Amino acid sequence: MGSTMHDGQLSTGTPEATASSRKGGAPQPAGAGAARPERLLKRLQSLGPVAALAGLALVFGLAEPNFASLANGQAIFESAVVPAVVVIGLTFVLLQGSIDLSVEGVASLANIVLSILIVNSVTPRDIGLWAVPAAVGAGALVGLLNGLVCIWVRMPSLIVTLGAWLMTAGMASLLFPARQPQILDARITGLAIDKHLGLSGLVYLTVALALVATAVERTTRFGRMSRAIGENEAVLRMSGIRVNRHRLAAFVIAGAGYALAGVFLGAQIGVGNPLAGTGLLFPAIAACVVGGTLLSGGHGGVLQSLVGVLILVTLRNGLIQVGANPLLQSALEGAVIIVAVAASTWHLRRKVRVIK
Amino acid sequence: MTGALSLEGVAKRFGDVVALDDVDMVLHEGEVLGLIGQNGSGKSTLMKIMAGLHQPDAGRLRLGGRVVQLRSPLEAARAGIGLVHQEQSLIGSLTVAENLFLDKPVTFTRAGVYRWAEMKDQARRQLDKIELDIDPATPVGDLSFAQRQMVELAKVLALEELVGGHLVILFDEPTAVLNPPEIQALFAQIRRIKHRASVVFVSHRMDEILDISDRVYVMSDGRNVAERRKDEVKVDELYELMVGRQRAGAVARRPRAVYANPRPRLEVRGLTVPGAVRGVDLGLAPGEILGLIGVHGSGAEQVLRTVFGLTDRWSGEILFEGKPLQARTPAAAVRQGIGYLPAERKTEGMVRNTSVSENMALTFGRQHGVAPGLLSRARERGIVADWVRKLAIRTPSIDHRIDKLSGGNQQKAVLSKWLIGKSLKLLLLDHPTRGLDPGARADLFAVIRELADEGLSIVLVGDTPDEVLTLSDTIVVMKDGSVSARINDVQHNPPTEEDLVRAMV
Amino acid sequence: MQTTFSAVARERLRQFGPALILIAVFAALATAAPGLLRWRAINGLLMDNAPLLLIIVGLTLPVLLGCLDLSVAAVASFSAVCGAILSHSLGSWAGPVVVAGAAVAGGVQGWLIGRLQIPSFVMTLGALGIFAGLALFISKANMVGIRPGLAFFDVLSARTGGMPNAFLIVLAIAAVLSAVLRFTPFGRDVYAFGQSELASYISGVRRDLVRTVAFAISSACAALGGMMMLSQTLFANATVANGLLLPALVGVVVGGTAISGGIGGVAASLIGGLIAVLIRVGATISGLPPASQDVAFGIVILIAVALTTDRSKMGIVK
Amino acid sequence: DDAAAKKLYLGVGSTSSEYWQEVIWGAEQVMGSVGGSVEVFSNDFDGQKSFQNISAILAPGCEGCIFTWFPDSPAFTKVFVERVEQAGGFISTLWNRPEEIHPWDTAAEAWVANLSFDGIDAGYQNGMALCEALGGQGEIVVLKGIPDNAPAKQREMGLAKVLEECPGMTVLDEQIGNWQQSEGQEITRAWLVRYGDRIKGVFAQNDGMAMGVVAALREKGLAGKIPVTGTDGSSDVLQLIKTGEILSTMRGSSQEHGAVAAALTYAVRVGELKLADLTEGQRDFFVRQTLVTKENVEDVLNTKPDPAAFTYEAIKADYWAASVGQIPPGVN
Ligand SMILES: Nc1ncnc2c1ncn2[C@@H]1O[C@H](COP(=O)(O)OP(=O)(O)OP(=O)(O)O)[C@@H](O)[C@H]1O
Ligand SMILES: Nc1ncnc2c1ncn2[C@@H]1O[C@H](COP(=O)(O)OP(=O)(O)OP(=O)(O)O)[C@@H](O)[C@H]1O
Ligand SMILES: [Mg+2]
Ligand SMILES: [Mg+2]
Repeated sequence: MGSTMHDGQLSTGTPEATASSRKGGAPQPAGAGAARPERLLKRLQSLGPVAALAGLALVFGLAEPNFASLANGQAIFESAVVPAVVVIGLTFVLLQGSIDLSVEGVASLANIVLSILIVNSVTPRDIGLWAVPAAVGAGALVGLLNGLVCIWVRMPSLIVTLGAWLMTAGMASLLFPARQPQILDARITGLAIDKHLGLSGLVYLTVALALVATAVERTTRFGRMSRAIGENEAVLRMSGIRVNRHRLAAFVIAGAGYALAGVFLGAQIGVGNPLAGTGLLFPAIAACVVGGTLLSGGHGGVLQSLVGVLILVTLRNGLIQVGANPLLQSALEGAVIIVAVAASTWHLRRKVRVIK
Repeated sequence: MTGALSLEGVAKRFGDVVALDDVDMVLHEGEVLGLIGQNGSGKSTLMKIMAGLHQPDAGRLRLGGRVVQLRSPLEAARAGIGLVHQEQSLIGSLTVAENLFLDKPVTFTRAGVYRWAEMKDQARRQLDKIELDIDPATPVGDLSFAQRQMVELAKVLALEELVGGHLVILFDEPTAVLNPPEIQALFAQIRRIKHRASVVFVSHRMDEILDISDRVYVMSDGRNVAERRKDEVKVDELYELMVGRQRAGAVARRPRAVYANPRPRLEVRGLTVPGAVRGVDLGLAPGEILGLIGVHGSGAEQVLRTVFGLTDRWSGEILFEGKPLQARTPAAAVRQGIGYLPAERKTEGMVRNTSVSENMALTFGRQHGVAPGLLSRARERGIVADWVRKLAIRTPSIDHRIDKLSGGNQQKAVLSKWLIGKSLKLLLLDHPTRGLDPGARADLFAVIRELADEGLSIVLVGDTPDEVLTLSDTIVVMKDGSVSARINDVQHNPPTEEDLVRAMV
Repeated sequence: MQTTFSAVARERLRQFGPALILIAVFAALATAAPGLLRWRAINGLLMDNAPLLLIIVGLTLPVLLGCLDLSVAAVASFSAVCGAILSHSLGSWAGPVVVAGAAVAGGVQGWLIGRLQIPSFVMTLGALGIFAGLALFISKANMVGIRPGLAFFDVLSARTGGMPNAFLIVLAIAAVLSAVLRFTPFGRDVYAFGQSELASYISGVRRDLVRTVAFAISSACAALGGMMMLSQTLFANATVANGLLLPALVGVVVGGTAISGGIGGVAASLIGGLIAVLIRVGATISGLPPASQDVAFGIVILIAVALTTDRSKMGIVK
Repeated sequence: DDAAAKKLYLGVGSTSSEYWQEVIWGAEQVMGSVGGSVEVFSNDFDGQKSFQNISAILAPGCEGCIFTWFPDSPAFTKVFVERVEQAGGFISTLWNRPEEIHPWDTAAEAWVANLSFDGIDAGYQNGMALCEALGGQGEIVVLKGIPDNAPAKQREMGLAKVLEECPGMTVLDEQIGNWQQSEGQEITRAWLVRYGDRIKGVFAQNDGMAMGVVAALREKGLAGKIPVTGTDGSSDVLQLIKTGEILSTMRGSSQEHGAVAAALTYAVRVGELKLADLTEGQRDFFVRQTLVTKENVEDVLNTKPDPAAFTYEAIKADYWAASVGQIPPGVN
């Protein structure tokens, strides 16, 4: 089957690839010089989401003066922390053209694991800060299993991770002790409470994480290959690239990221709650796409996804600020997501583009 | 006797299909070995086995006398074997440098982190070899088609520095997508590295084969049926060896009357596509064959795609049968009787994982339904089977998956999708013979001419000047997006190939 | 010759794989809980799950195109609310009106995906939010009861010859859609589109039209499912059917319809839906603690999918 | 057969919540005392899952089995009780029933009773506590639960009453937190920015959101400075009441909620109670609850439920000891 496999891959050219080879049809005098203005244009277009963010902020700022306040800026950052960590993990999977739906379960699981292993109000066990690596490790393990099943059983990541979502959610409630465990270790809760220059430790950790992730994405073989896998996995396999290892790594990173988000949640709400991760998934995916990390793979990156997060958090915050009808909030969010994605990917429109 | 690389009794089957059947082959040090054969005769499979992409079911590979097993492309690369694929194998979002070393045993990483500087000046050296002046840090996606072709070439030659010892470089129909000058550049490089490398060169163009190779193997039905030295063989003999029949003389000329029709079927006035085409005028009568030719990026393909409704923004005027063409989408074009054979067969031509018959019936099958909106598989299959016979498409059955066919046969299947219709008035052919063996090519020429005689208008973007010359009634040469030469009534006062090439570049 | 035969046999086996699994699962369940063999039991399950099955049937079309429709459950809830509200003014007409409206709304989604060129995932995710919000808004977050004694809803909840009408309707719709997919140009276009959107587009397939119709059907089925739900509960609220999204996705995939598109079919999805339902029943009556029920469900589902997916046709699996 | 009578199918909202754990405990005491058992099903606050569960239980046949069930949304109550009736079983419901239907007029032979907590009273008492804490003056913000849940409505009505009696206290803004801690925290963050120190108090419709509020207040060092009220009486909140970070919560007698519902259903099933003999007030009533504030928090924390008081025999002495009256019309 190995051969038919490779053959099957040969016949799967990605739309983007076609689009670019088409663009090649345009006459261009030799020398990269010619390509520059075009590249400049690309850079500008890729700023679409940033512009959207600015526009959003402007609108709310005009509608509600308090919105523009420094304090609100801080509030937005605090609220962005958890989704940010989620998308940092998710981005690599999306870059490769796969998807991972297990976030809500994994985050909840990690949140529980943390709360029952660290000093808490219910269970006697206390392994101190080791609870953090334990929780993140659990997430990474789930990611590993996701990857193994996707790659070697060759099942679509969507359904595999959906199953993982159900299972991890179940495990989270299995691990839940009779009462909700309060996290009593101030080193954890302090991360959310103690402010430095008006921002909590979580914010600084997230920023640091984002920088590391961006470095990984841009300068490591894994990062570069992830992008390439998303664009054309077939060619990589033909070139003898160890595709599966990179795919596996992406799922592991995603799992770990989700788990870390669960830990951060623990720090923020100060308790272990088997539903802690509820509602993280769809906003996270929406954020990535809004920011320009397309589901088709090969596009965007960590920073783009983070811009997407800021857009959605700003939107939610702004809607509260301007006192929009609470019942209609999800409707407004939905509409804005559609518009934002349409606007920020407008420059990619092409008749021969495949969207799915 | 052994050589740089030798195959002994190699066999490979895919399900029921025997791709290779007991093939012996010897490749000597420093020689260029030409490999020809009909579509589906097993050339690509053979190359893939030598490159570690397929594992043979039987037989052995010897490298410098030692028996080797190549389990992956990477192992092949380590052994100094590199394969240039027919379709482009570059990743647009990666830089030129990264692409050059993508399939090489070096990664330029420390602990997984790229050492860009090192990689870049290594890449620089590779690009200098082929005098290509571009920044190795440019994303390949930003390069022009021609530039990407050159990178493609540099990618193979990079093997030189990276692997010690003798090299084996495999080219699978590399020239199919190259322009004459690029082909010459390629040949120059091949001759340059002969002292360190043996080359296997697959092509369907006899003249090229004889030009570049020292020896020629002829394959047929997965067997290696003949071996000839360059100096002892003529084009016609090769042709006969592989096709198994006499080479037909030049296609008969046709009287101007056939297409000299007052009312043109297609009129293009001042067609302009931003960045691709500038003010092109064309006219096409019923039954006329218009040959469009130009190097890559000349805009010839764009003209076709615009008429077919695939271009996003364009200006100018396109009249179809006197009325402004309403084709904003391919569907609209098809409804008006226009068909298009894309050059990008794999992504734009075939519906993958789908049978030959479903592919061929996709567009016009509904015309043979029992009632409007109700298909009749039975009738469709009859018609499909006819065309499979007519074009001699080599497929185990019409229910065989199209992507399992060899390149050339896929092309024929995709073309016949347009021929089973009743309502076609204009057929746009974008490099129709790309990847077709000479026999198939001749068959296709005959079909095209026949269709034209029946009144179908045809625009043909040719692969080679000679094919445009044989087929066209009128030739339009394009250069940098605009028309650089126009030759009417080609059949009676044909220009020389040199004239055309001169107008092209 | 011999080999070709076995190849055909393999293909057949793969085709009927889901059906075999369904039988196996049911057999296993029946031995564990013999009560399930009684007609009443089966009958009741079919009745209760008809809405889910209908949503699964409809959702199959977008998935065959390689798209996702995340809005189905929200559409079902929204329709249920609208149906209940309108039942007081329009009577039985509320049903058809709502279903038609949903079809339009779905069609617009499909059309916008092409026009705006945004992934169906995003389009339908946004639509999910919009319908959920509107449902809350028009119901003022209250529960709405339907006007009792309306023919439309009574028929939906009644039985004919012992079979629940709801399920009979699901069967009928599934049959019609299968026929359409098999015998009409539209069906051929759907599969071609799902396998290679670009190639089919360039072969003259009207992709915007195909997508529009597919999503219209999906939404219409979801809406009718909502009506069935309503005919059983007699009360609707803004979230009444929201829980059906994941089960619906699972059902489609278990049936062997590939998320990547072009592979599978309506009948397969229906069977897949039944498999998923039975597995859920098994997990529930297994006597496991609630949390472990989900874990068990997830594992068994993954195994079922692993068995029903046809890898021979998938090149690269994402 | 008696096997069916001795197994209670208990449908809860979630097994990982303290309140539901106590409900389960209560039911288990009762069934245990008659040598029976409890099988727990969680709907994770998803009505559809609740439906799938009950449908699966009934499928293999359920002649004479007994249910105590939480229909996540009142929309499902009718279909549930009717399904159980068709199967020949008995059911008591917790929390949710549509205004229009009652145990005596719908599936009257199967629907034993509906037990809830007086959300109006909860909203009223918490609101009053808030009013006092503010000295009758000041603007407050309101966090609401999932809008269509009966408790959410009732607690809102209760607060409305307070706002009349305590005109000095006005509502600055209200948002929907869907009972969720994280949403409560997020919304409060935004509020603190928008209204700053205009916010004098927070009325959260349940403990979960109240804890989210406290978490947000802690970030700004305001915890304890701004009074916050919840409802449920989870031990975490009781702790926070001790520390003064939360002002008050309404603690429903959750063990009794589960126990009495179970006992009634069992009694009817084994024929010790005749549905015909029961008054409406005995089939549709509120279970008692107590407002917890700094004053009584110690006692509440120290009183552990005594298993002896939760045996079937003990409860059957007076099934309605824990009742505080029939559910009035217009509150669902
Ligand atoms: N992956 C595959 N699966 C099934 N059959 C295959 C596969 N690859 C090749 N074949 C079959 O093997 C035979 C040889 O194919 P191959 O591509 O080697 O021919 P070729 O000589 O390269 O033809 P062309 O000149 O058209 O490129 C053909 O009949 C083809 O259908
Ligand atoms: N298109 C594909 N999608 C998903 N999995 C695949 C695909 N093709 C091959 N695989 C899986 O990858 C495994 C080995 O194939 P391959 O050698 O191409 O992977 P690889 O990139 O070399 O990974 P590794 O580094 O583990 O060798 C096989 O188990 C096969 O199931
Ligand atoms: Mg490998
Ligand atoms: Mg070939």
